[in-house]
Amino acid sequence: MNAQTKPQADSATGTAFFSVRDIHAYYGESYIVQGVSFDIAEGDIVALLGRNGAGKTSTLRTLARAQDPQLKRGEIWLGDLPVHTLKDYQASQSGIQFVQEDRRIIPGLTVEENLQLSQIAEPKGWPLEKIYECFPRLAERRKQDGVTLSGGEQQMLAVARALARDIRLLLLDEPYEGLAPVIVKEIERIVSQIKELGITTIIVEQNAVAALELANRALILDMGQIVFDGTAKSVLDNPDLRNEYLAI
Amino acid sequence: MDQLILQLLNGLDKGAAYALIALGLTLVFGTLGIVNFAHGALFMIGAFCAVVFSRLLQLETVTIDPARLTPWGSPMEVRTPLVQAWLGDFGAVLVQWSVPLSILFAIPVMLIVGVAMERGLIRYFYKRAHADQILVTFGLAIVLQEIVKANFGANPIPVTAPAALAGSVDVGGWLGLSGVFYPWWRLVYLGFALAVMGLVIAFLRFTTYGMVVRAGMEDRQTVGFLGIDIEKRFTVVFGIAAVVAGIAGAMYTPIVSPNYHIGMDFLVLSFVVVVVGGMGSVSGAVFAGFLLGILQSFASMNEVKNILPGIDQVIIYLVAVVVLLVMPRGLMGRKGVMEN
Amino acid sequence: MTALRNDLIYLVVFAVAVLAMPIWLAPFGAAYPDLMQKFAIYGIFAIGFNILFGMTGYLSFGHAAFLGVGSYAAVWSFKLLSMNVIPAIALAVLVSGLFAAAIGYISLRRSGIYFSILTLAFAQMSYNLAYSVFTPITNGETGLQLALNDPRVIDRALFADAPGIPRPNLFGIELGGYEAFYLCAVILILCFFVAMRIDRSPFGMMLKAIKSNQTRMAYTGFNTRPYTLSAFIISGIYAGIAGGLLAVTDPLAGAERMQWTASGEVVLMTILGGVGTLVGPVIGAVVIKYFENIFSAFHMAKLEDIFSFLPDGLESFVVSIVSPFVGEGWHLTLGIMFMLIVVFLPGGLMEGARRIRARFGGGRGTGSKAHSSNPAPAE
Amino acid sequence: MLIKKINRRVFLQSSGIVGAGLAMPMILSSAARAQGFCNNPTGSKVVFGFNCPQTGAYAEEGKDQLKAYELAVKHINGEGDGGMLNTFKGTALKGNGILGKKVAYVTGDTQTKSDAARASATRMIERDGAIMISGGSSSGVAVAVQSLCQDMGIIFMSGLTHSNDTTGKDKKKNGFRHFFNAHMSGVAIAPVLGEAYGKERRAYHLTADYTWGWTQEESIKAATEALGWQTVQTVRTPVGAADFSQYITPVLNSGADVLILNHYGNDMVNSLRQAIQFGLRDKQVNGKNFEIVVPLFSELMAQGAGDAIKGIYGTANWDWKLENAGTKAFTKSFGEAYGTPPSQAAQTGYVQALLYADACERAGTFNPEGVVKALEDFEFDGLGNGPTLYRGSDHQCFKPVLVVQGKEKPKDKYDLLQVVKEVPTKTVTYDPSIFGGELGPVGTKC
Repeated sequence: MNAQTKPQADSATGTAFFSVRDIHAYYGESYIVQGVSFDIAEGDIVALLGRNGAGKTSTLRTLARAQDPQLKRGEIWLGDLPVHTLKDYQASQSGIQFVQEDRRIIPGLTVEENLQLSQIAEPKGWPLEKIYECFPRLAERRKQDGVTLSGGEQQMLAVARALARDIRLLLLDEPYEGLAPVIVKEIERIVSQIKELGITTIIVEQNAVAALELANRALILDMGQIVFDGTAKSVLDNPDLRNEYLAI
Repeated sequence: MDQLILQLLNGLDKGAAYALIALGLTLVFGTLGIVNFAHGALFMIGAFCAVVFSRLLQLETVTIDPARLTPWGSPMEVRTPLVQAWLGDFGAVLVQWSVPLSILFAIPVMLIVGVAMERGLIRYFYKRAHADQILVTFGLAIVLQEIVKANFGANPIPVTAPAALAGSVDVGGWLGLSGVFYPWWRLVYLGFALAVMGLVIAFLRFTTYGMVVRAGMEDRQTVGFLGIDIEKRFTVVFGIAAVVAGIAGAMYTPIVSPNYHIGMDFLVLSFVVVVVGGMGSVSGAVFAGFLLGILQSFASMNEVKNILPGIDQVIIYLVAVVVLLVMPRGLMGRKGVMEN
Repeated sequence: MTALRNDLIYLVVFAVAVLAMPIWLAPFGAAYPDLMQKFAIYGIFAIGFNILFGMTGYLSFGHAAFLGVGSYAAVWSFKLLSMNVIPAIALAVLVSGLFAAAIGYISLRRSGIYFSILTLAFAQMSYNLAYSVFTPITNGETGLQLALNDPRVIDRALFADAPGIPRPNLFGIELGGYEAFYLCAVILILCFFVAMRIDRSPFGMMLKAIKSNQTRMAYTGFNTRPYTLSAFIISGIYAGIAGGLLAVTDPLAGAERMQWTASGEVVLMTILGGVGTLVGPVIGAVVIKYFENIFSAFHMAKLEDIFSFLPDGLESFVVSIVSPFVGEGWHLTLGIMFMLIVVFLPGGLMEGARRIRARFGGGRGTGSKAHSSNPAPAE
Repeated sequence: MLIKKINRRVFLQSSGIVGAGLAMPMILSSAARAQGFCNNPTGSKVVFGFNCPQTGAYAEEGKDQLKAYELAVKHINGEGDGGMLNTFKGTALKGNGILGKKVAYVTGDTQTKSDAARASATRMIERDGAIMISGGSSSGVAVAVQSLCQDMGIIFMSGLTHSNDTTGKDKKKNGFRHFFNAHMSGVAIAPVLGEAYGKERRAYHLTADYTWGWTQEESIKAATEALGWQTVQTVRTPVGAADFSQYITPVLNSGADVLILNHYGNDMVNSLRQAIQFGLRDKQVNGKNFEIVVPLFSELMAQGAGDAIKGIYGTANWDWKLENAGTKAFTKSFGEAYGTPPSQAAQTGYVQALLYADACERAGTFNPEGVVKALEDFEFDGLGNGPTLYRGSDHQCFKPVLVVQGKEKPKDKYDLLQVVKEVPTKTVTYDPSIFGGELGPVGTKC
């Protein structure tokens, strides 16, 4: 079943748009990401799937260059940029934007200040006007303390924060988690907008079906390793695979 | 009535000193998560900035006069002050005003000291246990003290306020009472402290830089994912904390003669102030500083001491215990900060 | 079984090392009774402190209060009852235990730095009051001393008076320098043994579980207070025994024993030696007391004497390099040492020992690993 | 109850057999006990222990004192210019050490803490074999070390200690004090104050809240009240308060017209400077100028207080500007060696070392029994204070007391105090029984 990863070469340079080569990452002493490799072409929307504790969030955090888990081996390339040598803020400055799970809206700051925070460091993405245009709900509440927003609005704000930065690769961690179905619809609308913009995205989501509907590719993680790499459709069509690794 | 006003002023003055030290301490807690036992040493270095500055202004050329002898028979030295020789009367004015002017000298010095301390040592301890932080900063504090002691001796060094601000002023006159006199310099110190605290709070509250710092205090990781090098900004915050402690020390010299130990004497108290105010809360530290200062002053009144002997010596700790038992995170503490 | 045997070996090695102090400390200039007594006494203090801090993670900044109270209790026992050390130590244990129970009961309502400041506040209040208002009980700054006309009711009832102020004794054995040292050493070994038993007991396991996950235990509705309070009281009693022994070896009790600097000292000893290890705190205590007593005692003439084997120019050069670090500069050396150790040996001196063992002893670490656990980050 | 009182010695011997197993190490220390007295010097050297504060608030005084001790050792051994040895009338010292043995010395840091001071004294006695301990800069430490030396059979020649207790309530047979005390300060300064400020004054005391402060407050209060002054209030202040404002403001409206600061060290520097900042000396109360008095002065603290001491009265044990041969000789050798004039802490230490050496030489032994005898009721002159008596009944020196005043126009930073009056010995002598205490027997056993 282990599909061989085929390097999808970028036509111009001969290297992939985003390439992960055998990364190993640790939380303290515990070995979480155990040699993950894959390549992504520009414009791909990739669903990173797997059971609880399979290492999805850890992989995403490693790609975003979080301090934890600690990357001990392996390389991450964004074009010819060695992402594995960067720190979190440098990764963001080079275009990798990470929307964390739980939204992480900063307490004590207004909606607008939360957005402004995204536009401190260069390069910037959408100006605030454009964001407010796209998210009128946020425009209404711009002076409100960010943490007083509803869960869905907070998720909007979190995505908007990413859009306010220059995006080459978007990492979305559990965007639908803990949201009522009505609100999930709204977030789905935003994510499909992102898809239309052609932003390369890796999405981690418990709700695999929702993620696979958006994605064109799927990666399945188990025990810290990639066990499947193929099209999103092939996962939806393969009940055995879903049963074994995704329990759906 | 007069007594109450005077004690209130005393308390405000004391509180101003406590609050200024606690302010920097709590900023460093809140941003870097560091328990900085060397913070008192920064106050001490600031105080010695004032000493050094006034000595620089009073640099002298020394010539030997063989015609005159010291009591133990060696030739007498004749000293001519340099700055006065160059600048005449203006030099004398500079010497007069050396304490307030020393702030200009202390700010760059403290900034350098603070940034060097953070980059050179503290940053390796962000992720270490608080116990390790305590040990290393305590060690640093001792080393800094001993360096000062080796150069300036252990005796307190008298530093004078400008003559124009050395006497007392009739505060009662302003309030329509008679005969309430209070030293000028202490009022200056109070005003200075309020100004510094106002500046720091305004900086955090109303500038974009301050907004980023506040965001970093809440969630440094998210701020990092938004492309901001928060460590660099925290280094600057550490520098600011050092400057605040330093100029607080420099301006305090006419009130308490500085010696190498002055910072350690304030350290424990300022920790109590920070905790009573609530860890990481700047306004809490300011409020608690004034509160404890005022309570201490009133507890020292003979009328109070006659009823409760020794209360002036324990009041601060007593208040700390009561506050912490009633309000688990101090007066204005945030949830989850430094609770484990 | 092997764990038990390893513990036994560990204990025997420790006991031999302690009892043989007069021999192996001689080359270091530290083999005189008073300093060895201090090593043993502060070793007890630090072992006890580690039972609280090392096992539960609660950092008390006021532990010197119990040391001071223990001293006062012992001296009062000498003054009122008898010069025998047994009632003195018993009274020190009782008083410090009660005192620790009271302070611990209140302080343990909070955790983290709030706990530290509560303990600090209690200790500072004790110190300030002992220094001034409580002078009738503590004799203030001068310290509580024995006097010729003390009642000593038991002694007076049993024995005829001898001239002069009697010395503390153990059923007739007068406790001079070496006798007092061996008494302290034996008590240190006993205290070490008890600490080891606590460390290996279910109670000790529970304390360590509390340290590693206070919040989880709180969520599960488990009441940790009785455990932490017991640890606090035990560690307070250790401090009380140490304080009592200070009074036994030198019958004087001063308020400064309760000052925050004294509380800070035991924190430093423990961290320096290695938090959470059994023998680390003792080593920390030895190192700090050694610096305090030996490094402070060098003076110019003595340095010149030491380096006199060097040629003249070199001698004065070396002396001028060394002199800022000894004598009146001994604090400087201490500060630098704190920094170096914490920077390069995060687990204290025990971490250094472990690294040396790992380098030279290969993978043989039989049981030794159990004794040197790294302190968990406090966050 | 029929408990026969057993002779203590017999009991000790019989129980000693039981404790024989434990007592193995006693063999080591019993060697010391066989000497006849503690640390009997057997070689060509005799060791002095100088126990001075080298860290903490009094480190500077300790440093000055240590310099003086170094000088004393040199002079006793016949090195250097001899200092006061040349002016010490009728001394038995010949500048070849003591009883033919050269003097060596060890030092220790008291940290101005009783525990640390006793630990370092014990080290000097147990490890280094010191035969005498001297030094210190506070009364608490002096009392603590004095009782230790008594127990260990060593002579203690105290340094700067001013409390009445040192040779009063807490006096010891093995302890000797050259420095004057609070009582003498009070008796000496009162007439000068009466002359300068009049007999109708109302005094307010701020007192450091520990034993030395209390004894000084008591002594000054008694002396000024005898003069006709009233005491309005006595207020205790915590040691090391740094900011005394809350204790100073009540003075203004208390009706007092004199403030007496029973403070020493940093407390004195800060409280005095702050009192002046509060304008106390610019005030008129009860139609009189408000005055401040600091009963115990020290040059080093005067340096710390700066201009604040101008015109302030106090007392001192000695001053380097005194016009006598001993003072001149000592100031000369100290100034040549270290470039500054000596403080009174230095002088008292130096003199104590010389007196001890001389007593051994005269007694012909280092045995405390003999030394104590030689020092008790010893009269001497030429050590800077004029004719002096070491009184046998309490081991207190009696000599003139200096009343000093802060100079208005100092020539340099060492010229801060001027001697206003030398109060004769007769005036400051008192009945030793007023302070109680008992000397007890000489301690000779380790």
